[in-house]
Amino acid sequence: MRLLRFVARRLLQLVPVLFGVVIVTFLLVRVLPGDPIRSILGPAATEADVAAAQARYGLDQPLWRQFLDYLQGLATGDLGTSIQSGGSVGAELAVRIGPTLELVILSLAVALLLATTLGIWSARRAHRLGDHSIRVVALAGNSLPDFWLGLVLILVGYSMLGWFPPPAGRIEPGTGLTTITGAELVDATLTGNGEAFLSALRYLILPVATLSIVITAPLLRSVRASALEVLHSPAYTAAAAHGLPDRLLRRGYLVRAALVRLPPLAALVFGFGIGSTVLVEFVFSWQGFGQWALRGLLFRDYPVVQASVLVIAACYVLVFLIADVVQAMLDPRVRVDG
Amino acid sequence: ARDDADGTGAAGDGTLRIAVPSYPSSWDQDFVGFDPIALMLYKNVFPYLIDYGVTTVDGAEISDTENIIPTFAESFEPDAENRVWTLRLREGVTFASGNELTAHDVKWSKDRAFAAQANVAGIYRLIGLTEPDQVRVIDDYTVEFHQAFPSALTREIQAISLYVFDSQEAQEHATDDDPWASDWIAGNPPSGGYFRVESATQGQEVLLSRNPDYPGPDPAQIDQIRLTVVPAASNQRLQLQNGDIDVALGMSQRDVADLRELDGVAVISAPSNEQVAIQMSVETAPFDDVNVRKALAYAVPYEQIIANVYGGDARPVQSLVPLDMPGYDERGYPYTYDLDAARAALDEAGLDSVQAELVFETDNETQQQLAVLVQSEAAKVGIELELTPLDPGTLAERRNQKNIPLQITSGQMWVNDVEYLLATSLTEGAALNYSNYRNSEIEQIYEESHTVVDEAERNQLWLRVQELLAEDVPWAIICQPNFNLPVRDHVTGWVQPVDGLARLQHLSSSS
Amino acid sequence: MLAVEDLSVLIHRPGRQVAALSGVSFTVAPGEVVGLVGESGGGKSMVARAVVGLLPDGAAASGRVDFDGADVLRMDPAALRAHRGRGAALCFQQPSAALSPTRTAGRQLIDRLVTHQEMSARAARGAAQELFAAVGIRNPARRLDAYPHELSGGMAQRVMISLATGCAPGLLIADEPTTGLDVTLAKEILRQFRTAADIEHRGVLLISHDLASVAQVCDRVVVLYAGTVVESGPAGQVLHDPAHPYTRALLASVPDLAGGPVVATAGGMPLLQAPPAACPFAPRCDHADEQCTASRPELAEQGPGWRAACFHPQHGPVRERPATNDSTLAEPVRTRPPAGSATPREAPPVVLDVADAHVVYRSRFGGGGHHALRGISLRVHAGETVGVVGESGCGKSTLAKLMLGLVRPSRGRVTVGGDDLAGLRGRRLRELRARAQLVFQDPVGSLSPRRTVADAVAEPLRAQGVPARQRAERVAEAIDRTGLDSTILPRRPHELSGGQAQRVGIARALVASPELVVFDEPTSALDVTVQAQILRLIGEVTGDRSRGSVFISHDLATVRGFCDRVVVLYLGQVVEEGPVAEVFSNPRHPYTRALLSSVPSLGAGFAGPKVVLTKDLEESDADLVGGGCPLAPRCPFALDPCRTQPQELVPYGQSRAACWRVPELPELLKETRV
Amino acid sequence: MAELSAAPRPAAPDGPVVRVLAAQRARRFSTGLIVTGGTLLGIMVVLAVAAPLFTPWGPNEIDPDASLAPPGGAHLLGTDINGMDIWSRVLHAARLDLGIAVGAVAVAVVAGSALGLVAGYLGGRLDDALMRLLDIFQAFPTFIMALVVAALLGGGAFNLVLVIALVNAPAYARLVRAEARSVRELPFVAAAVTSGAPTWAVLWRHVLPNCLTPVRVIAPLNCGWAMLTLAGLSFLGLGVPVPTAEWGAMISLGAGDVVAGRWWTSVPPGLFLLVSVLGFSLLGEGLQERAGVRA
Ligand SMILES: Nc1ncnc2c1ncn2[C@@H]1O[C@H](COP(=O)(O)OP(=O)(O)OP(=O)(O)O)[C@@H](O)[C@H]1O
Ligand SMILES: Nc1ncnc2c1ncn2[C@@H]1O[C@H](COP(=O)(O)OP(=O)(O)OP(=O)(O)O)[C@@H](O)[C@H]1O
Ligand SMILES: [Mg+2]
Ligand SMILES: [Mg+2]
Repeated sequence: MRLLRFVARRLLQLVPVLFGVVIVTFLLVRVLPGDPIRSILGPAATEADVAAAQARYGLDQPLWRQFLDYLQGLATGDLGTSIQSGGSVGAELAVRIGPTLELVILSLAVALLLATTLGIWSARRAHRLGDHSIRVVALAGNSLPDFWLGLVLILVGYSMLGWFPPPAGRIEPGTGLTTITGAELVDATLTGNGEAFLSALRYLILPVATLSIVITAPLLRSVRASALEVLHSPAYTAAAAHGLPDRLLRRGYLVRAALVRLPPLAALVFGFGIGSTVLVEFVFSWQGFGQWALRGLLFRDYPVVQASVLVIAACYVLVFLIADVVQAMLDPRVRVDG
Repeated sequence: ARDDADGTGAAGDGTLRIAVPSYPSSWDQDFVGFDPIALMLYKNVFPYLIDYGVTTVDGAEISDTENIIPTFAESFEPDAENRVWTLRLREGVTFASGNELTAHDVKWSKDRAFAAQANVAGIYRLIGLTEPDQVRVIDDYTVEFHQAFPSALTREIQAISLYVFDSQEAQEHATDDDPWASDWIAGNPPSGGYFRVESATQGQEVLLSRNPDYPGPDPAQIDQIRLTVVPAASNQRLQLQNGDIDVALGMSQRDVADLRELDGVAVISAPSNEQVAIQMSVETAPFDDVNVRKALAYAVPYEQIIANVYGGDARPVQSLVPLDMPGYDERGYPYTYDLDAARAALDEAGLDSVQAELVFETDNETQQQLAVLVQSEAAKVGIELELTPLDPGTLAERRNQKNIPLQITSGQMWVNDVEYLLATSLTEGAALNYSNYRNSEIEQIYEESHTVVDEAERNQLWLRVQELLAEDVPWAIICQPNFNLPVRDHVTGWVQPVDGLARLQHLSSSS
Repeated sequence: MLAVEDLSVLIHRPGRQVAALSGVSFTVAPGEVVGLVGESGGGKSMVARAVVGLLPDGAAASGRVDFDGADVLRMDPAALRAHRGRGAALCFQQPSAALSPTRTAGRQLIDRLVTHQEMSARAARGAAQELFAAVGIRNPARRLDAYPHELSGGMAQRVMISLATGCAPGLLIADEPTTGLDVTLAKEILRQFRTAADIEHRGVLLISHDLASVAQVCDRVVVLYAGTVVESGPAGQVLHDPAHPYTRALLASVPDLAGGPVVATAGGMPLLQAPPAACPFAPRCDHADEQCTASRPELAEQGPGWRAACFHPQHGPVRERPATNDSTLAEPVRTRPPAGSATPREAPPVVLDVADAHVVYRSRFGGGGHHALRGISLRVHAGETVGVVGESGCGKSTLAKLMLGLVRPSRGRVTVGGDDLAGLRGRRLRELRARAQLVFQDPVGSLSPRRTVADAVAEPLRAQGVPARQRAERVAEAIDRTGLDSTILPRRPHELSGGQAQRVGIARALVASPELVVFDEPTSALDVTVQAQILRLIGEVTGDRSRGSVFISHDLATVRGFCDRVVVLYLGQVVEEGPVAEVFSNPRHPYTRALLSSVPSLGAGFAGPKVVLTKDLEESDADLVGGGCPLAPRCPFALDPCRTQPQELVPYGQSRAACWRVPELPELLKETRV
Repeated sequence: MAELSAAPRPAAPDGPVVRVLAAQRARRFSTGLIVTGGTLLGIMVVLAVAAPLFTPWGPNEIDPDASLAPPGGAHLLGTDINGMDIWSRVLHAARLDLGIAVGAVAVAVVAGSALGLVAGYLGGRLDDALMRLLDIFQAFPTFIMALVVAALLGGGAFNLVLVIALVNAPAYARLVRAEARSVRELPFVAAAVTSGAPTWAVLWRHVLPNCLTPVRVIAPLNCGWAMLTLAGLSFLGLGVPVPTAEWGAMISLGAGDVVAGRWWTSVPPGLFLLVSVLGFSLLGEGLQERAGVRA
């Protein structure tokens, strides 16, 4: 139960961070040039209209009041009303975040799988042709602008080969998927809708490929370096010198030890992935969280920007927490109680 | 791609697939934003009581601004003075909920519009409607609109404003904090106009189906329309090419040019009243000097813009009054591309060179191209332009501060009348008057025009207006691009809307 | 069983070659413990690796490593895997690094048992527990589930040994198994190997740079120098009456508990690029002649089973040994006349006064902390050298830092030359610091990696604002004084050998003429022969009468060499204090006696009645509660009052000790002796 | 050390048993990476600096007769929709892209290192405060932060340098802080302190130089990342103002052309971007291999 205590304490530590995030986003949003009210009211609005609309969104209040109201809303789980759409931010967020998380997590999972297998393979054959080629290819993948890669994949995968569905939406219309979480694969699994699952999967392939190609390199580099370090460590040498069989060496002495440094990096990469979705979603007409947040930002939709940034930050720190826990589980040296 | 990549499959299931660049931000017409896609959708899914008819000009069908017909309503007629308008409703018309559409719905909807103090309330001012009292329920099927003054614009203005909510249903969702049920209305599609919203997936797609309860003329031709959000123009293009969509709303000019060549794809073309202009702030230096404004007007490469930016698919204009608007006169804008004249004008202003900021919309490729061309030419006569793309939020704020020296504007008058043009764009304090232009004689003519209903008389006034504008040059008017709509070639029945907001009921699929 | 024949290993590195081993031959038989000794870089580990077929990349090996008739160097992977572990198992040099950090100690042992003894996992667990117990791990069931980082150094070494024996090898190789362990523990660990040979009848190859420790357990000894075997033979012969000058020099370099003089041999071991054509020791050898520099001597028979590679084998005792076996030892031979104890004409000024100092290392988030020093009082006069000894972790370095103001006492006072360190800040503190200097344990690490030697030595002068010209002069002077050449000035730390670096460190300490110099284990990271050179230098430095010195060491024999007084620390407290001769010849506190008892010695060692502590330091840590004597959990004489009553330093004769049972001890010792 | 699973190379019965030297190959490969990366970047820099020599067109010069002209003829790589010469723009863009990326990373390194150094060395309250602040800053994924800050500051090369520097600086602060914390425990720092050196001297002469190894390795990788960020921002219209030649903006402008078969408007800037980022990556990877620092 040390782990539980560790998690609890880390969660507690998150509170000030998230509070800081709340303050920073609140202020940052408000110093942004541009006026959300003007951008929604349209050109025909008079000063009186503007004042009325401002009052409606509480934007006529002094800043501290607005902040307190915002905090109060947050405390009750109310993320406010979107200025653009007039709808509840919480409800909009709910349908947007699922698919994006699904996309990012899936990409990260693919990247982690690739990085782990290739990284260890590469380290065991360090400095030979295979190793060198894997590294260079990964680097090249990492050097591509993601939006550009996405376009090329669409052109080839959809337009030329016709293997993948059109880059519009996330699932074939008419599969009768009931939305629960908003994440199509998850929903399809939950409702046992096989057709929808396959369809959603087909739609996911290209965006996931795009994201994973650009995020694999740093993970791969880390796994390979760690594995190499382990292979050269006295500990591994000792095990090998005691004549342990290859399989045991790899499973018991190499893999886990090589992965201990991966979780924090994976969390960082997750953040990179979340950032990238803004672009990738645009290219694939994915209509997830990134597009929503970007639109909010462009129209200075304060509640939307606040909520989206806060939620991203919350996800991000949560992922870091998970990474810490996973690392603590992988690496007994990480001090769980101190 | 699907198996039916040959493009014939669409009609089979009676569904037309349309790609739009963004998801409508809200279902509420009163309280929220100015969003072209949403506005377009509203035209099709809100019960509008009257709407434009259709007429044919040069072989293209366009909406008929002279002939406004009742749709959900039975009639909409003025009294002798043109001041009190009586709206008669059909009996037995129901909303999707089963509630009957009555005068109370009209009243509640108009009260709501006044309460919102936004879109509709704004235009109603032009026809002298400012107070809820002015809308009176006579009986269950009769509503009167008591205007403060008679107006020639009433029909056209009401054609774009007379939509109703299912007030009974809406009121069920009203709360003390939210008496107009804004929350509910924002999130729930309206009851149905020509079409009903079958389903809407946030951010992704909207499925429309023909409204079986539509009582009026011109019902929807197609059973179902699937609007899919595809923000990237290149994606729209690919999908159109592969037959995965039938209509692409939101493609750039350059794509249109290539698409004409493609098999299975047709480009529907129609003249439009969209005006592209550079508005010059007449109050900020250096454009407070009319000669500087003239210099710029002479430095704009009009023909080159039409050729390069619009691929020749635009009409040159000789007035700030749009080409197809009654009263258009060639004397309104006597400026052509003439660098010598531009230099001369600048000399007259006593300046060697001027510097200014040219603002345009950040994600608008056409405006950007145009800005680049203008920048390059203007530089030749000593007008150094700094190009500033602005995102919508900042643009709105800067416009409100009225300190943008030059900005590219493009848009279409929702009402095809010079009075409306003056009201919205060329009189003091007008919303679209980014130039801060003010000419006392024009103000006077504008006041006068409210009550002038005779056509010839009005045209006289408009001629004078155009003469004055020619002297003052508040805008460099660039051209009127044609409307182009890339579609699969089986799509027919496009009617070019006067306000640029597609009426999808006319569309059909021929195969 | 193992026969290494003419083994040469040449390592190719980019741009250079290293002749790690050149023609090494020796054998190990079952049940025999063979010691492989020599200085660092002599090639000891390379031999060990060759035996298990684990040569580094780029190594070219020739000769044969015969193990039960098969040549390890030419085995195919399958044979090699079978040989490793089952044939020969290696205990690695740094056990805590050689245990896989992400697998429990028990799993690692079970892996070996399952692989080599074909046990089922269940049976292996039982066997593992037994093995743990056998190597002296208390509470083995619990330790099976411990991860390596949870083990102390001694425990890790025990686990490592169990891992190696768990492979049931014919030959057990231990690479420096006791380096870094406290003397009390080292002794116990070495016994394990003797047991393996005697009881389990394995061959044992015991590698060490420390002759003294090897001496006690080995049957035969092989001495390596620069990758060549210079001498091999029965342990008693080689360690007491060696024939090869190098072996003799090595022995003479070791400080003796009895106070025998340290004889330094100039120079260092060469790094060979190719197998040597001449005697590699010739440049440092007093007996070398042309023959030695022209050709390489073969190993020649010196006696039964005793061979040496020398043209001029020497005989006779390595150095004069005190003749008596008495507990009253002769006054050690000193490099200078004893200070303080001489004529106390006028009391020399006090340069350092530590009064009842406590140091607590706060843990990061409040809540207790580590009480590293608990009420230390210490006074150093000018011209005096005070030795501080104690086991690892007892707070020696903390004391050094305290004296220099690098840590602040949480209670008590530290004054240097009359000025209270605590009261000073900023500039004044910096000035005061310059008056006290520290020589560090890690000679290379204490030099800034990116600064030149000149820069490093000039640092205190720069801080004092000495102008550049003068600085250069004084730096040159200091460098010269430490026996270095001025060509060393532009070099950077990584280009220095350990001995050179430590000389630079001493030069830096001296350059600003401080009143106090603190040496924190200045030689423990150095090779034996280099250590002797540095000790000699320190001996000269501490001779300066204007300066007080503190010499910290875990090695009691070193302290004996040139200190006037000695302070014995245990868990942050002074347990005994007094003049060197008195403390060493007549220790009062049981702890001091235990320390002296366990010091391995080539000579007579500690002659008085011995005391053996009952537990390891780490294990006793947890038992330490309340305000009693810190040693109580380990002390064989502890009674209930010891556990509850704090002990004060009480004078007994010339020294003071913190143990109330001192008067009874002689009696008690007599009993245990029986 | 040894590659354990591999057998020694078979040898003649009496000849030496030789193991192949992996370290040598590693070094050769890392040299290869550094040289290749350096060369790619070098070429970019030369092209950027000497851009006017290689092309008759100015980067923003409009050829009114040739909008979207294909490669060949007067325009080596054709023109974009504005009729501007792609080749010329691609070369001139190198100045801006490399400049912004390197400038931003330099600012981030200096600012971040300074903060991290002081916090890590001095520790205590200051350190705690800084770490909490960094926690908050780093709770935002960098691209999201960059988006918001770019929207805040507006486009323009200088602002973009600030934006990218700002989002990167915290990482350096953390990196250097961690190094400084471990370096301050090393004996040579204690040695400098006991020598009486003032704190700034200890920091500057002893701590800082020994904290920079990871920074040196990360910085090139970071430059590559900075270029991609810049391109991403431009793609979303938050980068440099049009028609400034910048790769991301060019790709963004030309993205739609690819599907129409007009590859030349976006492929060349894409390739240049790829090559530059790859150059930085290779350089970083090589340095990393050399320094043995892990990412
Ligand atoms: N991987 C390697 N590459 C190059 N040279 C090496 C390598 N390993 C060891 N050497 C060299 O081989 C020689 C013998 O090294 P070895 O490790 O056997 O010495 P040692 O006697 O065990 O020393 P220590 O007491 O420090 O452990 C040394 O000169 C060393 O520098
Ligand atoms: N900075 C620190 N923070 C917390 N605890 C410390 C710190 N430095 C030392 N300690 C602890 O204080 C105790 C005394 O440490 P110190 O380094 O003084 O021992 P030492 O006698 O010099 O040991 P060694 O012989 O290993 O050098 C040890 O238990 C050590 O773990
Ligand atoms: Mg060794
Ligand atoms: Mg110490």
